[in-house]
Amino acid sequence: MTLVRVFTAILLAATLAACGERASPPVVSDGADSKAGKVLRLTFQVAETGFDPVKVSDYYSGLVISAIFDSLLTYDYLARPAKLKPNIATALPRITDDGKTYTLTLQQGVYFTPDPAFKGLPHNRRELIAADYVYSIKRFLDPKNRSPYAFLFEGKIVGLDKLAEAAKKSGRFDYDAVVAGLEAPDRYTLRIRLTEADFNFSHVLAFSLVGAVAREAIEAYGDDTNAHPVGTGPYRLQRYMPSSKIVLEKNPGVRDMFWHAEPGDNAADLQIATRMEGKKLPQIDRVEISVMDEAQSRWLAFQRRETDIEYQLEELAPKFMTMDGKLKPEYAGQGIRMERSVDAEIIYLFFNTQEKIGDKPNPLGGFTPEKIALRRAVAMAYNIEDQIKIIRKGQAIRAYYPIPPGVAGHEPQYRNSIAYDPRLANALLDKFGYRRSADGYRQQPDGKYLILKYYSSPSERDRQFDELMKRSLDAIGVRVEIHKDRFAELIKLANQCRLMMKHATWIADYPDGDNFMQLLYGPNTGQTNSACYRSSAFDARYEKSRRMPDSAQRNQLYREMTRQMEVDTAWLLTDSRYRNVLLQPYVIGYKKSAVNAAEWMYMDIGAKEPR
Amino acid sequence: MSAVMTHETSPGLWALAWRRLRRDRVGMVSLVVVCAYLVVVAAAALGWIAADWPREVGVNYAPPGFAGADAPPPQGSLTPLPTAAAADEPGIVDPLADVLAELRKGLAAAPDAQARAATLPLGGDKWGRDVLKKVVKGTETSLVVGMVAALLAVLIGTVLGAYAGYYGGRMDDFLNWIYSVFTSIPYLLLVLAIAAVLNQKGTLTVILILGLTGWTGIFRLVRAEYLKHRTREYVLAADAIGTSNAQRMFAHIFPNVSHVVLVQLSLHVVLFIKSEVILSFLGFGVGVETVSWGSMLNESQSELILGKWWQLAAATTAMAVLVTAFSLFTDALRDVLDPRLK
Amino acid sequence: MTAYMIRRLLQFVPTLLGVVLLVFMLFNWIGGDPAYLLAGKMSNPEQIENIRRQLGVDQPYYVQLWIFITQVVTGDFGVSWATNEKVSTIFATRLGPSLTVLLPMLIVGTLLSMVMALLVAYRRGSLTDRAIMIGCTVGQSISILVYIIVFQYVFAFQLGWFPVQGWGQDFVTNLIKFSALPVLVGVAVSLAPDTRLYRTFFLDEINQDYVRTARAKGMSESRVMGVHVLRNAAIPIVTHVMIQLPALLAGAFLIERFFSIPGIGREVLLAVERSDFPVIKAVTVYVALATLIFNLLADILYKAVDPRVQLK
Amino acid sequence: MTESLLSVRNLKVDFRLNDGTVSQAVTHAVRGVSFDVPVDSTVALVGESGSGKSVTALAVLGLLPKPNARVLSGSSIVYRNRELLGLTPRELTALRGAEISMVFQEPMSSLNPVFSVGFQLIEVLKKHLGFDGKRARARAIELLREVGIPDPYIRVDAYPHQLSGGQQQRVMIAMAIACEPRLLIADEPTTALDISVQKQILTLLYELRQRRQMAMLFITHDLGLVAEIADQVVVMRDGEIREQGAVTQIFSAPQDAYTKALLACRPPLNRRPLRLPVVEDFLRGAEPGIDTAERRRGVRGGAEIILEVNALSKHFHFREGLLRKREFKALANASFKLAKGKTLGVVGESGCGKTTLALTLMRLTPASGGSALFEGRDLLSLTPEQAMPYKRRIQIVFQNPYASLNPRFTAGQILMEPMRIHGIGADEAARVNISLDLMRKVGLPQPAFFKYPHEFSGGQRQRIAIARCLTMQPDVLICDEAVSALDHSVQAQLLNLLQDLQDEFGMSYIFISHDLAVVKYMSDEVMVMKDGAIVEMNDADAIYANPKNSYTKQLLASLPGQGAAVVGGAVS
Repeated sequence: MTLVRVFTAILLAATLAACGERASPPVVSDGADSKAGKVLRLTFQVAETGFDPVKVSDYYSGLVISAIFDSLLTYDYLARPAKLKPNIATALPRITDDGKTYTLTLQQGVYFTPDPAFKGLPHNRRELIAADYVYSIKRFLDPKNRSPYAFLFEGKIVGLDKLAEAAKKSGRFDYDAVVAGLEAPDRYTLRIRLTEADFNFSHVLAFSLVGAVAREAIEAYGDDTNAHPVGTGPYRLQRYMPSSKIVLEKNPGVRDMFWHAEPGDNAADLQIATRMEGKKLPQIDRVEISVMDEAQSRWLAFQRRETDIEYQLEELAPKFMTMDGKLKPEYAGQGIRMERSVDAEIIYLFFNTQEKIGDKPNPLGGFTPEKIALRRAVAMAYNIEDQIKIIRKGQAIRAYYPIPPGVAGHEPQYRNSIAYDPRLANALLDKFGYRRSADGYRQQPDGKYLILKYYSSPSERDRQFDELMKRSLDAIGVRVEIHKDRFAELIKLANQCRLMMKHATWIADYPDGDNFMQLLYGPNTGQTNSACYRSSAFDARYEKSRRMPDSAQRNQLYREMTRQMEVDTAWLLTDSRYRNVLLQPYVIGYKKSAVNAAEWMYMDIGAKEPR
Repeated sequence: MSAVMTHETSPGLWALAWRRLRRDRVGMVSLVVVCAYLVVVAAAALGWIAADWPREVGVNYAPPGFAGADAPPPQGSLTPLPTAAAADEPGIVDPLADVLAELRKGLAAAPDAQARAATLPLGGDKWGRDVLKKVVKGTETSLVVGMVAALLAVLIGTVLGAYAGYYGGRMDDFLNWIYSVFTSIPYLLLVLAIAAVLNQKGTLTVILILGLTGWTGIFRLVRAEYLKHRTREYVLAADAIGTSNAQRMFAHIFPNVSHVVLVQLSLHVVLFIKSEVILSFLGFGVGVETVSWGSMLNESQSELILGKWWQLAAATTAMAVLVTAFSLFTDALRDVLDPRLK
Repeated sequence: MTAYMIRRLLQFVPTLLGVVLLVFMLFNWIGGDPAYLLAGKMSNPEQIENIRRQLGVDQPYYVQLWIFITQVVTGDFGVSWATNEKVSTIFATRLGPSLTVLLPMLIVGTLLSMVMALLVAYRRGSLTDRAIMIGCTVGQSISILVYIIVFQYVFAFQLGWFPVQGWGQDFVTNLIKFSALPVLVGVAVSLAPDTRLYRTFFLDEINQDYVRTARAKGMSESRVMGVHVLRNAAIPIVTHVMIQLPALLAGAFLIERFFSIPGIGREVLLAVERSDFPVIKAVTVYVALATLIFNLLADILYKAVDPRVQLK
Repeated sequence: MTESLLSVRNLKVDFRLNDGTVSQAVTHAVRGVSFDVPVDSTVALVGESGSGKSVTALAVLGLLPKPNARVLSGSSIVYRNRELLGLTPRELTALRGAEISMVFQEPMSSLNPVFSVGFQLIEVLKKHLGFDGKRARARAIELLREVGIPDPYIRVDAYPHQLSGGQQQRVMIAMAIACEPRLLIADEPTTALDISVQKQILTLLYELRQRRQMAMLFITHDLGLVAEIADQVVVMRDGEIREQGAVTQIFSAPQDAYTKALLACRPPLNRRPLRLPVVEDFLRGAEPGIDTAERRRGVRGGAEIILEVNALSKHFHFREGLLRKREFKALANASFKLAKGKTLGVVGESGCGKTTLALTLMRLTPASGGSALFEGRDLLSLTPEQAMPYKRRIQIVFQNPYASLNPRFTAGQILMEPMRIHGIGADEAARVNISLDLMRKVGLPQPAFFKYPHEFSGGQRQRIAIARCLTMQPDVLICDEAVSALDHSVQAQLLNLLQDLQDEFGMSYIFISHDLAVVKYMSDEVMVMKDGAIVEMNDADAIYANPKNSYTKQLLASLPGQGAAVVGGAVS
């Protein structure tokens, strides 16, 4: 009798497991599985959140979105630094009115993937028109969507903010209202008028989340748009088990696209170009993505050829790489290839420069010489080399400049003015009166207890940073307290300027230096400026730079701003990580995208030889 | 008058239990092992051994001595760019420039870096710290965490269980309600929630998390014991002679359920030592100023696949030996304290 | 019986209310504010305020609590803050994978440890008994983390007997292919403590008078152990297993995480990392409810296997 | 003597006192026992606890607990010319239940609680007689009818807990006789049962034996029972046989001093000697002559009343259904008066409310109604503070000597505690003196002061419990089955002690017991209880001589020796 119950329980589980998948777009009824064709299997190390472009902000959701939706512009696959290229637009925007008006013309004959939302239309599908972009951009400012990327458009487009304001009051966003700065004068023309000159707005239009969604689909799926992306891009979502499995299949009605890119002056680029040039896109029929949290699992899976491409195995790098960044011969011998690039990101240690944290004095904040000296000493004592060598396992490069490689405004030859020198740091602290008390730790010059608070999240990785921080500061006799909190809580505290010291990472939203320099802009305190750094010298230069296109003058300003930040020691720039992408021998055409976009549509799978 | 009597010492139940334990070979061996650990813990707590565990004495990931040294890695590929003076950008002044220049001049040439050992007895961790010393220090932390948390849990569970079981009625309903609320919430969420509430404060937090979430089993057992004992004739007899409730609860009943409490204490020490590992995995382990078996196992998670197995092996062995001995000792304790043997 | 059920179900109310209060306090009052996380990389106070309004966290606590209670009553916890997925869908979809691993683990583990326990209990005091018991103690003393790391490394990677991790689409693949190693780990971890526990259950029964009666009747040893003792010892074992299940639901997070099984435990970790309060609330309430229901089921099952028990 | 069915020769059994450790003290439980069980007769194995009688019985069937017990070489148990010691397990199982079967003391725990009685019966029939299911079931029903279970068609599917204790024992007997064994071993089959049921079971066994012509080995501690059922008697003590012989011989002309003592130490029903003879008297060789002096019992009118109980009730509530509560009246409207310096006996079967009465009077459980006037004050309506001075005036001695003393306290601590609470004795030294004095009075040696309860025998523990009460110099002492758990020889000592103390201190006793003989011996007045109510109350001699209530009559009829062929119990 007990057994009967047990079997009932198993049956129940089976039923549940069968219902375990979320309903995929119901139109997909053909045996897509049987004629899967070329399949690319890969992993995400962090669970995605969903595929509604205005509702997500995480890297991995962004990748999938970039494969399903089309933005107006895109970047050349191979060219570095990143080079803008038309996508749905027939050409790059016409910028008139001194950088205030952007006009684009759309390709004709691009269709959304068939979906029941288009009921009544032939083949259940509809052509993409300029009004779709108007709608899609408006959605970013709809308060109900609480879009993490609203800032891309906030305060930028004439009349749009007023509409958002009205929506906040009425509780309903009026999508039918006419916005002066966002018009579709005809079916295929889009005209955007900006509130002030911005020569970088094209990057926004190339941003993968600024893809066209169809109003019918959005309204049809209501709260569930995250699971029902309906786009025009090369892929569509075929099967979706949230936080576990995402399967994309080739959009059967994809517009004609052919592989073309501008290879750089290197063998790898040239080889890709030779193998791919002119091929019809996409070549890969199916992309299967599994979410795997643990690096050990991902590495084991790749090695057993359960995955074709492995994006990030930072802490396991020594397993397959030699110290000088090459794939170990035993793997290279199997034909496995490694594509190494530096991510468009910076990692930095920020110091809270405000004199008070909450209502308590901040021993680290302020701009008097002894406060700067303390920050400088911490910066000089922090052992970046160990961070790179031991925590990153060598998989990072030193960051000297706030703008990382591959992003417009990066200065490869820039020389930093703060070097690792704990002995000098000690001497500096002695000089400014941070005397050591009986227990060997230093006091503040006024004799008060000195204790620095370093914040991190409760992960094993962050524990290593904690250890390094403690080692570094112990070396100069500064007592540090490690505070742990959940990620969400840390963000909140950062925005409230309540973190004294923390590592932070900024990954490029678009490959332009402005995206990085704004992190130190005074008025961005409470938003992205976690150091709460306010320097009139910096701010004046930043404001000036915003009105400039990418140019030598702007770069000069950036250099000065960087130096100013160093002098005030608001940050210690530490590193930018390498991305060591591992490829099975038969994977063709991979090059790390310059921005956060999926490369799958540009790639191909060759013949698989037996191992 | 009592002075007239020859004071024959008569073995109490505890003494009898000890006699029985003395005859239990496995139990005695376990006890000796546990005591040896306690000695190590005491020595570490007093700073006699492993006080310098944070010192980086070996090369990074120095292998254990018996495994032989690794080939020295090629010299660092990181060649930092030379530093620049701030003044090379117009209009930017470093207020510390003069001071620094002066100090720099005063500093003698950097002394040579101390040579680091290529191997260590049980290997080294990523910073080159001695795994042997870490294990010793970790033993201290883990055992202290386990014991103090077990004491806390036992204290909470026993007091609440005694009140619930002894008084019954409303008091029992109320305490049982708290119990069922605590046991209904998934343990993982309870731990994460309490961890979030307590905020990270190191070892004490770990103890509090374990103690505040781990008392429920003890509560249930102690309550059942009190329910059983409160109707026993010796308690009725104590009532009949006019003892107070508190006297009956603690002077009369408690000694008779103390063997249950003692066994639970011992069980929970083991349980909490193991739970500490999971807490570490969740990021709520001890702080960086100290080291525990949990933090070591957690570190070694990614090391194993790199072939650096020694930290995992050392922590696992140290833990397995103690926990095994402690469990066997608990078994022996349970046997010798079994009231059926009276 | 019906009256008993009704009364027991009524008793759920105060317990659930307690759970609701505690969870609300722990996570809402003192816990994190997800608005900043959801606001993305560049958030201004206005946006934060908008998000807080959208989520309803700007409301007074008593209103939020009332909403929570309404949610518990209606069973509709709304949508996840992080993914906008319906919370009920999340729970429903994660339950299947969790159970696909947990049930085989529980069944195989229980059967195995029962057999082991019966054997050692029968040979109690012998060398085999002592050796197995000490072996169990040693096995029990190794952290589950070590089991997972080592098993995954050895069985999946070195020997290649199992896939390292993953989850497929159909039940059979999941059960046979992807659940095998997690189940093995789970069984390995639970075997030692369960054998020890069940052995005491068996020993308790072996010394009972009815065993002597059965022997006096001329029953063979195998019948004495396999029928008379087993049936009686099965009672605490069944209860033990039943009560374990809801706790395992969220408690198998380590296994789910390492083997990438999209189950409840992993979802809980994710939700906590994302401060996804609706999911946390729902999981807590559902698991609490499951705990209560399974306790009730255990009692009813208890009655089914033990005729002495009267449910009053 | 006729042909011997079973003959035990020189049986020696050692027990290892096992607590899971290596080397242990060995007790010689049976030290060379020899006796025969002839065909078609009953042999009674009589002895007090620890005499080795049950071990002997278990040894016959090879049921001794495996790891601890060892039958020494040289022992022999021959059943129908087959040596039983050394049979293979297979041979043993074929024998058990088929040729030799056994009935145990505790029917409740001896039946498997999770199987129906039918299952347990059918199991035997299938095993030994090879019956198929249908036939076995029919036979099981027949057997149940034979042992006197009403509605056997229905009861065959009942679980043990659904039957009364007597019915459970009948089922055990049915199982034992199912395969027509030649020898039935009955190990204290009636001890755990109520007196009225004891009689029925004895009769059943007697009849079955006669009808089926099987032999019976009847094990008991109660020599009184033996007279009615046995042909041969074997008296055991400390693992040895003291005396064996035909039942008439043992009862009429016992040779062994111990046998004599056993026969004499039970309170006789027809007389009331001042003291009961005890074993020590006999063993010392100083065989006491029949003490002709008798104690006069009874309450004459005008005696001073110390406790007046009026309409005392105690109700318990059980949940039934969703909202209803079922009321169980453990005690209903009990009214009686206790005379100063006299003993009120309370008799009744289990569940009749005797113990509830005691606990309620002691305020150990709250009463549901009624009053108990002590020196004119209602004890039951006092607040705890007000009750404090009265607490010491009424004391109680409980049944189980193993449970009523706190095992963590020494005898001294146990005695000192109440004195401290009630402020008796000027200081600690004075209290120690009082304690030692009382210990001497209850017959405990001085060193006992520092000993723990587990170091005492059952009788000694009851002495400590009595001494504890005496420290408070109570006016009323309730003895709740105070001697029931003790061996008969020890009972006699305790009864003598209680009597001596009453004579010395003039206490009033409420003497609760299920043992009619003991109650009669001890009491001035006797109160008979049934289902929570007092059914009859009168002077002791009056009630025994001339019961009015039908229940009282029924109870008294079950006394051994009342209406049975052989006059036992109080053989003169």
